[in-house]
Amino acid sequence: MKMVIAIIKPFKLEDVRKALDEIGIEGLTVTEVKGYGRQKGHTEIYRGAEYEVTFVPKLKLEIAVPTESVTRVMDTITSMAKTGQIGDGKIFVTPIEQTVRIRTGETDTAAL
Amino acid sequence: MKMVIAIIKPFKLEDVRKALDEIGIEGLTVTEVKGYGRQKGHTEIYRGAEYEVTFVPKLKLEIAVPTESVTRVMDTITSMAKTGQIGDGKIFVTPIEQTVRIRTGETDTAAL
Amino acid sequence: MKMVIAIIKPFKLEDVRKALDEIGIEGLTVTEVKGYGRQKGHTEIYRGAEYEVTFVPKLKLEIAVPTESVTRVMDTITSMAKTGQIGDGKIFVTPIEQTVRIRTGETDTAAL
Amino acid sequence: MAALATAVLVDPSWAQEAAAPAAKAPDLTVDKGDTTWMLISTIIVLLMTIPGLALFYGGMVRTKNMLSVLTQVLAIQAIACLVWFCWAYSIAFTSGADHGFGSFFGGFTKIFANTVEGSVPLTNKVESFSIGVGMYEWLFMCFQMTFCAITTALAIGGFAERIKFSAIVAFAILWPTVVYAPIAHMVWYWPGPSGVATGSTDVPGLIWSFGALDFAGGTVVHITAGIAGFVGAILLGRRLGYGKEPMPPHSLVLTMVGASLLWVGWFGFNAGSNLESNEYAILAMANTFIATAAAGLSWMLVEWLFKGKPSLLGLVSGVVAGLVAVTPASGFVGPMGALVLGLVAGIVCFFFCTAIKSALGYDDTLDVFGIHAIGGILGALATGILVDPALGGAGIVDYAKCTVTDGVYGAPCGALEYNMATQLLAQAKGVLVTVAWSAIGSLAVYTVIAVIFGLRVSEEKEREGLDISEHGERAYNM
Amino acid sequence: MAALATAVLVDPSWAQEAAAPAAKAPDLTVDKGDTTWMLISTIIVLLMTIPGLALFYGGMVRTKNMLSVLTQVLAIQAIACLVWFCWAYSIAFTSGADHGFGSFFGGFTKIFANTVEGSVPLTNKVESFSIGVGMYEWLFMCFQMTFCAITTALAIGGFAERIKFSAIVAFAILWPTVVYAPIAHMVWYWPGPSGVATGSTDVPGLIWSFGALDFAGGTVVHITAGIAGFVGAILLGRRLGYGKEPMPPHSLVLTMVGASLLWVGWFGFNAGSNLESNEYAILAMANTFIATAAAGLSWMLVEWLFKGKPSLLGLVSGVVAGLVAVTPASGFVGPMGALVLGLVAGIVCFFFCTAIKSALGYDDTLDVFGIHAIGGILGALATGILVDPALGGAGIVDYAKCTVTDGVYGAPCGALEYNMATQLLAQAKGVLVTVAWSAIGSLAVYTVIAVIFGLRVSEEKEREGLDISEHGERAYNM
Amino acid sequence: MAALATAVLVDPSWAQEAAAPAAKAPDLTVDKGDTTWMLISTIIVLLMTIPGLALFYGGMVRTKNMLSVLTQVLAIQAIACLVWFCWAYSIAFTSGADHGFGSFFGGFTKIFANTVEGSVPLTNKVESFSIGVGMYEWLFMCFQMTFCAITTALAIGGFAERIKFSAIVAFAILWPTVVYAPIAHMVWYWPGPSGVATGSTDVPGLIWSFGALDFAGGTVVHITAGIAGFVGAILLGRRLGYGKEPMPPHSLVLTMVGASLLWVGWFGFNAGSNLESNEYAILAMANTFIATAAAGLSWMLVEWLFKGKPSLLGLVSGVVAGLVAVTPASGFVGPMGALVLGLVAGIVCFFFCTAIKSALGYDDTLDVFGIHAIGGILGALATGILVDPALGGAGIVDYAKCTVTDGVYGAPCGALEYNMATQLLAQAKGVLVTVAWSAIGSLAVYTVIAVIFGLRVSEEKEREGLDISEHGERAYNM
Ligand SMILES: Nc1ncnc2c1ncn2[C@@H]1O[C@H](COP(=O)(O)OP(=O)(O)O)[C@@H](O)[C@H]1O
Ligand SMILES: Nc1ncnc2c1ncn2[C@@H]1O[C@H](COP(=O)(O)OP(=O)(O)O)[C@@H](O)[C@H]1O
Ligand SMILES: Nc1ncnc2c1ncn2[C@@H]1O[C@H](COP(=O)(O)OP(=O)(O)O)[C@@H](O)[C@H]1O
Repeated sequence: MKMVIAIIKPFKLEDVRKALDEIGIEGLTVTEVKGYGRQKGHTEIYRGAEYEVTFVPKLKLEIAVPTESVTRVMDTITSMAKTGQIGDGKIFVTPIEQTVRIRTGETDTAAL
Repeated sequence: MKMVIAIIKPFKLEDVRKALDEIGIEGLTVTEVKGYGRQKGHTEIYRGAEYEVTFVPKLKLEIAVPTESVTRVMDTITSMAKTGQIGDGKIFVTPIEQTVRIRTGETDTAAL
Repeated sequence: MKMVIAIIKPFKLEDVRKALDEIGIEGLTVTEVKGYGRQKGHTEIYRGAEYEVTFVPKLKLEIAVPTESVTRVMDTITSMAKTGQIGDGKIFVTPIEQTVRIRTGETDTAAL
Repeated sequence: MAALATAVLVDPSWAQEAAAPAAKAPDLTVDKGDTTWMLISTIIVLLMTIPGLALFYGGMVRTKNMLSVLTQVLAIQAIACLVWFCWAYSIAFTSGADHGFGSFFGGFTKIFANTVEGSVPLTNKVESFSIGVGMYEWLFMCFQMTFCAITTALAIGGFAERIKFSAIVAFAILWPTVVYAPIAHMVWYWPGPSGVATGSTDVPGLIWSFGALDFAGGTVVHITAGIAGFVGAILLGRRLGYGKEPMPPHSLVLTMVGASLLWVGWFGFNAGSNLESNEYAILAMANTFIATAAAGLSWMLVEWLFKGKPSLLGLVSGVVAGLVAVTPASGFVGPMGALVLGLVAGIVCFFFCTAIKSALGYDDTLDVFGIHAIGGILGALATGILVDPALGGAGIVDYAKCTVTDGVYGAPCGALEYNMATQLLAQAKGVLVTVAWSAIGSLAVYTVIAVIFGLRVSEEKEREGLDISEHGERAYNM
Repeated sequence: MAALATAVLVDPSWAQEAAAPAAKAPDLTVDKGDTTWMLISTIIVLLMTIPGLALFYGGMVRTKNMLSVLTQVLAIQAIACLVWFCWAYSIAFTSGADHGFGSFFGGFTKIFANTVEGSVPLTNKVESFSIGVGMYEWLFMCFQMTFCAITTALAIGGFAERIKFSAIVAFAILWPTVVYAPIAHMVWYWPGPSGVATGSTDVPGLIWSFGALDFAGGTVVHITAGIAGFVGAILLGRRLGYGKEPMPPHSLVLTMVGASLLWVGWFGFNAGSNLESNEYAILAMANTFIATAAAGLSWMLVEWLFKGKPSLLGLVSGVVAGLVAVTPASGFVGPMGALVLGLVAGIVCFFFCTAIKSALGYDDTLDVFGIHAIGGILGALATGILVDPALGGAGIVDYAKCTVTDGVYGAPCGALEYNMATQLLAQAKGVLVTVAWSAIGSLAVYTVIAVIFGLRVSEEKEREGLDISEHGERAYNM
Repeated sequence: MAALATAVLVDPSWAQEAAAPAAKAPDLTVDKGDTTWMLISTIIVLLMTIPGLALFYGGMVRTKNMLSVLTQVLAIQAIACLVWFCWAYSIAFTSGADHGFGSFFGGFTKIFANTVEGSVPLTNKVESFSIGVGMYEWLFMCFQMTFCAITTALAIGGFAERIKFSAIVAFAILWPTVVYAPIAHMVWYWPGPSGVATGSTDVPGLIWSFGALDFAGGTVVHITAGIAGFVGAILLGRRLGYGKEPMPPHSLVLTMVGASLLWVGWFGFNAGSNLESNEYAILAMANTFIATAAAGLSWMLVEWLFKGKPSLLGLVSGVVAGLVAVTPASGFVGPMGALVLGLVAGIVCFFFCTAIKSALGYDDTLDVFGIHAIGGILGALATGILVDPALGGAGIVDYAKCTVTDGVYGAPCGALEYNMATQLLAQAKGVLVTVAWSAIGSLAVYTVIAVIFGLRVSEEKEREGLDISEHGERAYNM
């Protein structure tokens, strides 16, 4: 099983979630994060002081999926989260060695 | 070494932490996350507008542990975090290739 | 490619980010987390009630880097984030199997 | 002596009319208790706008637009102060008898609060609603200044979260001049007790001349602002993602604080509009307690019934709806009338802000139409009915029937013959004129602004949020 | 002439008594300065409840229950307004001479603020504490209305974070009727200066007849609410996880804002209770500054001493404790007395909210018992001591000794012979009756509600938080 | 009879002077309208400090220091109340004729608000600015108490986020005693209208004797606090990471709420300083609207021009700058003068808080120097110019020229011959003395505190934040 980690623009969350629903991904975990990259931040001025805010708000999606679904999931996210503008984000895939559903003790894909 | 990632119900944090303490887990990192899965969210109404809130607040625990302790840690978490109701959460185990303690430069299990 | 996960003291963020910039790391993702470990928390008192706050605020940096840069990145972080006091944090390295840049579909290091 | 004798023999009312032309107006005397009351009323109406309205509105928008709302409200407060002082007060509260449109707006004789010739007319007085009871004009000017400011600020609720700040600045200069001041003139410019008693020939405001009643500004403030906000909402169009993305209020806590301060300050608004610290101020206070409480509860209960849960937002919305509805009625109706008015207002506004709004699909961000325009119209019409003494109302004073004592008019003054049909008609005409003027005037103002600055920010800026894109700040850096 | 001569010869006091029956009560005259003062006092007591108390309480609960507290306080404010206007005012402030329980509660002659017969008795007057000085009754009704509301809202602090909203609604209807109004009658229903002077035979309130002093409601408001909250806390039981999970205040910022507004509004509460804008209102103000400051600091200092750090919550808790303690004393004690009272109040309440509370283990969520009941009892007793002129107190006026001028009673009135034992006993009896009535009455109210709606939400709802489970909203959507 | 005849024949002014010695001071009469006005003014000046200033300041610091600011402000409010009541009032407002330094500070005859001998002098009166118009002294004492508190609280803005709480407590005790009270004495201690009229030989305050004007405390409050804060900022040094780490305001929302409450309460401050509810209070109100609005907008506009965006922080900073600048001028200048003053104040303070501040590189955390000291100096000097009747100013009353009626002085009183140079010089001297006294006095106070407690927290504590390290609490537990 794999963990698909996607960093996206916040306002894309609903679209992505719905699309994943449709391809049968029944669960995911979202974290509010701050991203640094090509996308410029903005400047804030408070009286005398000016701050270059280099971090932009993003959402991190963590989705555990059976290995065979990885590509489909990645394609879905890519298509839904894309705006074509700098800052659309990334997708990373990392391995998962074990999975358990706390409630039932089920493991592996049964736990999803 | 492995990273045990547990997604649990927020009010279970203290129980889990104490239990891990007892089995000698001296450290962990907690993140506030929003979870989507079988557990239903709720509806919010603001004047005319109704919103289906599909995400429920969860906590994500990240615990780096020596490979040999993984099972014990998983069992501890499962037993402490379980309520038997939908939404209890999951545990994922992923590999860690290197570990360093910033303060001392110690590596591997010595870094925990 | 690897994911370098660093847990550091919040006020060290800017130093670390700048240093990584200098060694050509163009992107990273930051999450506000709460850490439990050797570093003591503090006690809070509200009228009668006293609370032992065991978690201390930390920042988690996630940096996807080409395998060859891992050591350099780890060294940079270690040197910049170190204060020598308990609670400086940890660095974990985990494997990444795939990477995609949502905007362009580029993969692997090209996606960074 | 002989004169007296005859006066005694003849029918007194006739004698009075006969006496009238002869009799003269009383000197205006100022009581420090009244002055203090109006100082305070002015202060707490300011409290309604800042921070009251700013928080009530701000709490309902998304975090990324919080500061924009606060900045808009505070800037409007500041700009309206100057506009009012510089020229709008004169447009509203001087006679327009010298030009053809005297029933629509006044003249420029009192621009810069009458300080043009450099002198400081500290002791100028205006008359309250009791014959011979005076009030220093500058205090009246300050009190009315706060009304101009809050009305202008209320209007922007219709198009919050998408308007340019430059457009707001222009709006705050033009709108009070073109829309608010004339309507204030139409409703509230009149010869005053002594003027009526002495049969003044000055040209009163159009709506006043209809005989329409508006104790504290249901028409002038709420209908005017509600319509302006509505027109703006239509012109600017819906917010990005409206109806698709969730847009929950970012802090109902602040909204509740704002609503509470609105209620608190509203006593200055309603009871203060009596311009005098007497029984009528107290009546206005009692009604402002009762109608407001009733409306808050009725909204909460219908929501509980139809949506399953009683919400804080529903309760505070009802509270505001009640305050709006009782505004024109506060000094005219009795407490029982206020109770009924409040109960109805909560229910009517609830349906306008829920069912009807979603049916029509316009994006009036903060429901300035559903609450202020609708509540104001409801209140204006209800005032025409509930003022009826037979319904426990206070009735209408007829200053043409004031007592004459040694050739000077004085209290008590008689009561006007009440006729429901007539009064309702007068109220309805007042409402119509107000709606029309506000709609057309506001449209004109928006058009001018649209041409010069444009009204709406770019998609990207709207998405990023106005706080950062328009003001370069973030509301919270926790 | 001869009569005068004799009068001069005899002991004047005797002459006065002799004259008394002959003399009649003065007409009540209303001063606009007083009217303005009472209008404002009413307004700022409303400010105490919304947003003051709502924020003070809300800031101390957990985020997930924030809105529930705000909704409860605002709903209570609204319901209490109507209950008071409709019947509770009549229960509290009309004579019960026609039924057997006149010393416990009044009658129904003034339900709907005396508008039953449709007329609007705008000019009804009541007498202040100066003989002949009148106040319009509806203003008195509004002022007292705000007291009823805040008292009811204070009580819910005992069982916040776990009570059903439906139970709160029922509570807001029943409790003021069964508990608050009768106690207000017992403490504050009396014949008034003129009544006493003319030897009125009306049945005064029980506690008033003890000779117990309560200037602004230490007994009526604070003990009553504190006991009701305490009983509720016991009945509902502890919150889930109480003592196990941490339950820190979610926003001490809001709590501080609330406490500040409480202090600000409390001048309307204490100085306003003088019903007149004179030296005694000023005395009440001075004491409300001094005792409050002293209590805030003494709480902060003992906390610094015993807990190691001076906390904001400690400071504001002390401030509120001081306000509570000085309430019954404000117009009776001197500033030095207020200073002492404040210092003691901060320390006593600190120990009740810390040591004693954790010893007993009850879960009085917001310490309405430790601060309001205890502070109120302390203040009530201390008033009995510190009113002593020998201790710089203002003493007690004896309206049976007012001056008679051409057959009419008038100021100045004499002073009552002070005896500490007697006075302390009277105060103690007043406290006991209040505690008993509030405990029993509240218990009855809770029982009825428990039977009809149930008092406490389900475990699941409590865990999810009342905001979502009871109101379907979240306080913050940042 | 003959005397009268001659009196009529001779030049009246001469007659008056001749009459003067013979004539005596009028009895002081207290109007309830005035009493009510001053009660309210006192209450809303308290509102300025808590929660007003607390939020205005608190919103600008980082989350981790939020509670420390709130605690400091509230603790200062409490301590200052007691210090003022116990001795500082006496230092400021009693004659120092019996010791050599009477023009610098008074004596101890009124410590404990004159209750030393145990009696409660409820009816002591002081004279307002109208001859013969009295005010109860305890009300005056309470009103001035709120000034002492806010001034002390303002000063701490200079060194927020790094000072020890113990140091703040010491500061709140020493500073009002050594710095504030003497300066209040120098500016505001004078014989009063009757005293001047009857040629009192009492020793007035030094700055008053210069003929310097300060209607509501531009010098006493703002310059004094601004300089004290500045000196403290230099002594404590910059915050850790100042200029390196970003330190954005953690909640501009709260800052805006605070600024709004400051504006609202400031009417009590400025119009209340008239001590009487008459035309001059109204003038002060009008000016406090106009200058404030103008300053808010001018700051916003220059910022828009020079920084590219109009910010909320800029707008509120301008609002406060305007309030500060108009404080000394409020009852003296005309509205047009206020308009000009406001526009200038916004611009001048903007440059001090941006360009000049960063040039000099000191860390005045909340710009108490740039806004209060600079704005106060600007206002003090401008008052000297704009009071000129030729510029629409109200002019200066000369109580040595009051009308005498049957041997008693009374209104109207004459006007002082105005000379700009003289007046400006007087104002300048007043400013210099204030700056000097505040700088030296504050330095002394800080030194004493540094020796006893130390001023600044440890690096570690500063980094962790004062909320946890000094108070053991967190502001938000969301
Ligand atoms: N090397 C990296 N490691 C982890 N996260 C990264 C990395 N580079 C970028 N990101 C995340 O991806 C987001 C978008 O990247 P950015 O370079 O701004 O635009 P784009 O996705 O178009 O390349 C960043 O805000 C950051 O959160
Ligand atoms: N496929 C997944 N990938 C990542 N996180 C998941 C996934 N499925 C569920 N989760 C997380 O686990 C939480 C609980 O899952 P849910 O299906 O609601 O109940 P249960 O744990 O009883 O199956 C979710 O709220 C979400 O945070
Ligand atoms: N086993 C672990 N797994 C995950 N995170 C850990 C672990 N141990 C420590 N941490 C994180 O590292 C932070 C610092 O660790 P701590 O033991 O306090 O000090 P040090 O880094 O000096 O050893 C902790 O606050 C926690 O966030």
